[in-house]
Amino acid sequence: MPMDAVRRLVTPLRNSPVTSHYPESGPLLQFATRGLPMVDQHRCNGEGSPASACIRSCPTGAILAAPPDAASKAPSIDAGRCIFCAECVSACPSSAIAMTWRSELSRTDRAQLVERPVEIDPGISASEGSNIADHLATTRADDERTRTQIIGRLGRSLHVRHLDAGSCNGCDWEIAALLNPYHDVQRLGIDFVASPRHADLLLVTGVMTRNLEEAANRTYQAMPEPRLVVAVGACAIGGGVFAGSPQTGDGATSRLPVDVFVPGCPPRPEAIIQGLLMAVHLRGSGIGDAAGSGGANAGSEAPAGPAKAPQ
Amino acid sequence: MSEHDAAAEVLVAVTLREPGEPVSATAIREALALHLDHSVSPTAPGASGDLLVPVMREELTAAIEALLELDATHVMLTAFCLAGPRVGRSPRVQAGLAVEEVMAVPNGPLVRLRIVLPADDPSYQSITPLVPAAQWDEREARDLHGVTPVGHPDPRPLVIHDAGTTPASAAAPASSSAATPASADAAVPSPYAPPPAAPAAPEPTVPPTTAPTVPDVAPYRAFVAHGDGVYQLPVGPIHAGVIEPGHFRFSAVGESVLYLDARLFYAHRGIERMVEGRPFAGALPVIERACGVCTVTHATAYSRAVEELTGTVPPARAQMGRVLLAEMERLYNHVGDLGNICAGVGFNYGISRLGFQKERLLRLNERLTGHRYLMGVVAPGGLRLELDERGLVGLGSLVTDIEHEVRATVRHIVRSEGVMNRLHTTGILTNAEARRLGALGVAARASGQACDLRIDRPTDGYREIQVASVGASSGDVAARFHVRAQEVGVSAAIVADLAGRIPDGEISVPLGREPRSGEVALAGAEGPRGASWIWLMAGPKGTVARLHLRSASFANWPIVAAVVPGNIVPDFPLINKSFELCYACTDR
Amino acid sequence: MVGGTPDWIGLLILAVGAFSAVVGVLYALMQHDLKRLLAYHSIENIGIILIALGSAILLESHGAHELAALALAAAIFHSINHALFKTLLFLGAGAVLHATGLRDLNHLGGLGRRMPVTMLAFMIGAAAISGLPPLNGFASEWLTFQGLLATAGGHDIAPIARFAAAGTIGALALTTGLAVACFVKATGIAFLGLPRSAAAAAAQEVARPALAAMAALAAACVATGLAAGPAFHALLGVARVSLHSASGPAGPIPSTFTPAVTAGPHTDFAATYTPLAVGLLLILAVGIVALAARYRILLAARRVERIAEPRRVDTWACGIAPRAAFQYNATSYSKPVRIFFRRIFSPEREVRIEYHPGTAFPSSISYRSHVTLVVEDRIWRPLHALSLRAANFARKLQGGAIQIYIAYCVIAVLLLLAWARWS
Amino acid sequence: MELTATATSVFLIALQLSVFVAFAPFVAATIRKTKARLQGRRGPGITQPYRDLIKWWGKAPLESSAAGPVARYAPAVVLGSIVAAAVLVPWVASREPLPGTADLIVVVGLFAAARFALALAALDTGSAFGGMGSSRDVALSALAEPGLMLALAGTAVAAGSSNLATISAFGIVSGVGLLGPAHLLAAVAFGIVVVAETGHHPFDNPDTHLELTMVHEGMLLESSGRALATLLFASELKLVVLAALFSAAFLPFGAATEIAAGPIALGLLVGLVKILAVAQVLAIIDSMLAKSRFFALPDLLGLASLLALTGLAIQVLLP
Repeated sequence: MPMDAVRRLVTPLRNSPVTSHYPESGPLLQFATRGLPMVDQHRCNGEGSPASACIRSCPTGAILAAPPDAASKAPSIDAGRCIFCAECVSACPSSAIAMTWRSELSRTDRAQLVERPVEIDPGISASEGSNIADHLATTRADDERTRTQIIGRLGRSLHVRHLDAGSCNGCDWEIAALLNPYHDVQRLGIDFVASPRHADLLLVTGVMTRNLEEAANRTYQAMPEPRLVVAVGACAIGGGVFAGSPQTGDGATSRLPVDVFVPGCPPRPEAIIQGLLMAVHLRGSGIGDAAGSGGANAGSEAPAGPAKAPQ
Repeated sequence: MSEHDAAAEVLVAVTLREPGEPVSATAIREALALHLDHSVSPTAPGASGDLLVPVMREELTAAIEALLELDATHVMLTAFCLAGPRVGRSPRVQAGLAVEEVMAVPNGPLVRLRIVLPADDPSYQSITPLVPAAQWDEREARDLHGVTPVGHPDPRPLVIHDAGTTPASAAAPASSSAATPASADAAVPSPYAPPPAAPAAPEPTVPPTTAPTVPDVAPYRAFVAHGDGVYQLPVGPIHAGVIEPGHFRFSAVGESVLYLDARLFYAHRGIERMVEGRPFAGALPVIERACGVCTVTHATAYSRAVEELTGTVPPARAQMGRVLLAEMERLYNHVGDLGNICAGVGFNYGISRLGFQKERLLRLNERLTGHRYLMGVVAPGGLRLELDERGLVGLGSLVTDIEHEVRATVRHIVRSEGVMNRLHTTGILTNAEARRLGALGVAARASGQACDLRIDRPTDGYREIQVASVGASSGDVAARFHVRAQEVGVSAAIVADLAGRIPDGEISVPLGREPRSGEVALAGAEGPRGASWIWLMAGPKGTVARLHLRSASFANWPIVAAVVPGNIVPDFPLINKSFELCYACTDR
Repeated sequence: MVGGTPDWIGLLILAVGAFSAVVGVLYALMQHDLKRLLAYHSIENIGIILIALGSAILLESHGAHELAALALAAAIFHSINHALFKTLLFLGAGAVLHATGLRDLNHLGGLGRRMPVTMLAFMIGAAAISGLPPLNGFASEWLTFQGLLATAGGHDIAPIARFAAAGTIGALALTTGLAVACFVKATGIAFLGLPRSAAAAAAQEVARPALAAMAALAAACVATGLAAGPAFHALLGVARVSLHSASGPAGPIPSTFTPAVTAGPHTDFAATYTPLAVGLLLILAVGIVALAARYRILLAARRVERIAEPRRVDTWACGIAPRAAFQYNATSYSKPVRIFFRRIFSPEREVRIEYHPGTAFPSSISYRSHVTLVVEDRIWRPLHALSLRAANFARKLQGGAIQIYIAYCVIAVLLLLAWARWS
Repeated sequence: MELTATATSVFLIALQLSVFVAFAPFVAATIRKTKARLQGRRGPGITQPYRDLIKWWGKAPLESSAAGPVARYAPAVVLGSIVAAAVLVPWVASREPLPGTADLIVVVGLFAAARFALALAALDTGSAFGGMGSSRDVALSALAEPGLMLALAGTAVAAGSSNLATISAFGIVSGVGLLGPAHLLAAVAFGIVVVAETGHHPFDNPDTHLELTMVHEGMLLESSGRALATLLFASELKLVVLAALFSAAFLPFGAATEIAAGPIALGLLVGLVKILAVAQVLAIIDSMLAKSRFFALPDLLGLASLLALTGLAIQVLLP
């Protein structure tokens, strides 16, 4: 028995940690990973009207028709609502929509979550695959730039309180996965705490059901300033598939001042880490630092018009 | 001590149950006729082989007593609106609210006892005294549909928390908003209309199924014990860990728990109402997200209900694919749950090792379907997306490897005296209680109840494979731990077996006939937490008229609350984690 | 009585003292009636005094006169201290009774807000009786420990006596640990948190004379604690004289006594405790930390929020409104100890559940518990009655003039001194 | 001469206190790091506790609605008591840092004072979890007390004084002869008590997020900002002081016996190594054991008392 215990103890010491190096390295994706869909504006024959097949196919209304005066009629995709189901890909008659691997989509501004259709030079677009690859290359470079910036600002400690405001449990489990040996967010100075008194950041998942409004407000009030709110998942950003139910609000934004939005259904763990690091970055630059008030609301331009939490 | 002995000693193998004598519909009808004053109208089996028995509202308890004599068990109770002339087969059915109590006769069909309630008095004699497992079903039906179970021992609101204090807006008629999800963004008009219909003016497809009146209930008060030195310990709805919302009010003296009153439904999103009026395919993303970690279970149950209504038979590849996905779902859930039990006793070795194995399983899920929680794959008619070939290659050996790791970790845990000391005799659910309260899944199997839909009522690919049944008798946390550990082995073996031999061919077929409006199908699927059932009533033009999702967690939650008294406060998280129920699919 | 007494009497007194101390504090922990709780603590403290007395007898009978005098002085010192802080605590309990009409801790709570002076005085008394440095209770318990250590370490002392002293160290340590538990309970449940009854919520501070009496006794506890050296020195003289009369000449009175309490440097056991130094150190350390926290003078954050007063928010109750019923009460607070020592208490509980007719659903649950005071019934009933009478007597004194308290203290001290001198 | 003695005392106090204060979060960090590595993950960086403390120190204060002055000032009393204990324990040198005070009973008393203040503060907030943690903590500590006192009494009886400096010096003079069965039994007993008092497995789970199972952290749930930083630092410092107490009483080897640069430097180095060793043992225990059933803990603490008493019995009964 004791030998057993000793063996159990030294095994991990013999091997190097299984922990990932995100964000220094990229996320661990699979070939099949469903990321944010992308619209190729040249392939799109679309009249861009609400009657377009893609717009009708989307279960969450994440595909937005182009404004009437826009040059291109191709629709935009709202990452804040997308549930990555690929329904639009199969619905598009002209194969203008494709799934990508992009999953790290956090933004501090709700409006920035809307992805415009991609400008792809028709001359190059010999094959669908190369277009996507090109686009991916540029967006990944963007993501990596953000990541390195963020690492520069880190070097602080971030304590996170999770608030389930009526989620399907998926986001919660991905958040729980942040603590497993592979993701291990403690290595980044991030830790989860039991009491809101100890927390700097409220990690909200779910649609904000009516039954939880009071509890959510109490949780936010119980946190000391400066405090941040990060909305995780489509439900928390705008209600996701549950938007419009009479029993729910439209996400965390309907009750709390959200600083960072993390799209996904659920977001992959790396995407949540990206969102948390973005929040650390905010703290470093002082955006979330307004004492005594609900904190500056970086997401105030969001279409849904998030309400300030009542004080 | 050999490698497996420690784990095996508490296990009472109940493999290869004797298949009992099949009970025919005729036998059930005869049994019912003995208890009822009039003969039971001969109803043909429904789309899913179930038996619809309309009974008078005064006769419901008598009918249930008759079924209980056949060892029938409670499956669900649901209420719905019988508007329109074409509903049901019984001529006596006119309009108003109806309640259906669904019971499962062992080796026989499911029996749906339907009573119709007059619009001016939507009440009936509560069946909870007779069938304690129906306690929450009846309260939910009252909250959401306004049917009053007279004589229910616990008349407090369940789902609508502010019922009795403010007018419940859920009970207000809102058919248009239920038929199409209101868009949060004015820039996107009607984002999700039925494909064939004109998107502009959605016709009011079905009338609202909710009652027009506010249920007559008093404001909620926690049930607490009284006495000298008793204090109330409130836990939740916002829990300290990364846990879903639910409120537990302990009546305790120091560390000893006298009573536990669980208040759930904080995450009630009104899913059942939302999908009313949607086309079958359109309801799927919502049903799938009733719970983020039982997605395959719920999607499969729903898809099977739709397939039975429409007479669709999914292709062989889809049927086997569903089995594969269901077992993957069970695997990652069980491995994660084993790790969570370790977290309940603070055993770091188990937490980290099993946490990593779960992460590997989620990675395999993503390789296979592009989604770590397997969402968006199972759909009515088969599968929506092809299983990734690169994911299938080597899946068997990877899963086997993970299973070896898990088994080695479990072996260490079982040998760790400090851990097992905490698991043994904690949170005992006796066999009798499990049966009385209608326990399901691992909780039931660890208390000596053999119940597993994969074996009892196999569907899809399960008809073609042999699923070994495991169980234990002690009903404590240790028993649930062992049952899970064993089931990981069973599931891994199924995945390893199937991964290489999924039949080629189509992954889906178009839906068959259009069901008659008012037709009902029942379908269940055995998920990681037990059997989840979908009760689906068709509306016109292939839409959902009314859907009821009875998840395994819904059935098991009252049992957790019943098991805790007599234990000490710090053992509650451990007991809770040994049941490991979802709040989301309970609350919906 | 002390000098020339055979070993077995010393051992007996030691055993009775250890037993009395542990049982007294354990039973005190089980009480949620404030006065009964304090009464049981008298049993505990008598036990501590007996322990010191026992070690004095053992030391004396083996010729360690100087250490015996120390132990005897410890006994006298502790009885004086006990008189001080116990009177203070009874006064506090009386004030609570006067203000609320309640003695049951389970119905008190939150009194500190409305009775701040009483709380402060009671808290000082509680800290003193719990043996926390630098108060007087610690000083006499320190000396008692020294007596025991000297007995256990004395080379000329019979092994059985040394072992008994060693065991008693454990018992005394357990007693002080449990006393901390008991007085955190008594103070915390009565004065802190939210009021558990309307009467507690409506409490008013007691009249000035009573406050003055409590303040004087609290000051006395602090002063005796800090001036334990001189006080002990004086008592040591008394003890020496008492021993001398019984067993021949004692050693010369050492001139090396400083404000420190020193366990004689003339034998093979020596130790020093300087209450003033420890007190000053404590005040300095606490003060610096408190000031640093108040003005955030250390490691100030880059951008300090200018918030003068802390923001007040509801106590965190997992997302719902906090209520008084959510708080731990006295019964619950000592429940772990009750279960740890279930063999001694043989606790019984009765959970009566009424069900809805014909179902297994409870309609009401009521709880009653009972601790069988086995030891009390068989052994301590007389003593118990005595201390209860003392409690009642003290209660009669509560609202009165300060002279009575002082008289009470003086009488107690005189009696003890007389006992030490002539017994 | 008098002046030199005072200067030496001041120097020793300053050195010891500053090392303890600067070092305490580092010790906590090594525990976390070792635990992370034993779980096969990278874990937080070694500076993390410092960053956490500075962060919390700088946050806006919150006060619970039920709380009053006790909750507000208790953190200072808690940390102040531990700091006072830190000053008293001889560590670098086997000499009293503050003359006439380095008494083991005083050190134990100061720990009790810290516990008293913290337990009261937890009740002041009116939170169920505060009361629960407080109740558990005082009950466990009460049972730990006999083991603690008996273990230390063994060394005191051997050295002929309850003065820690005397005990430490006696240990150094005795050399290997010190390590008899009585001493080892007492050391093991004291080790169990250290585990209990610092809230490690199997007594408490320092990593748990489950408020129902908490002992020490339960009392901290209502604290925020500076109060939280103070209390967390106090518990980190307490571990260091207990480790120093362990080293003074049971493993005094390496401490300076004379006041000179060389021995002091050596004493410092050896002292740090000993504290780190104690911390690593705690980390390994945390990784190997589960948190025990609450009502099984008295058995363990009773065992500690019994071991210590046996040690003492060997000492007094066998010549």
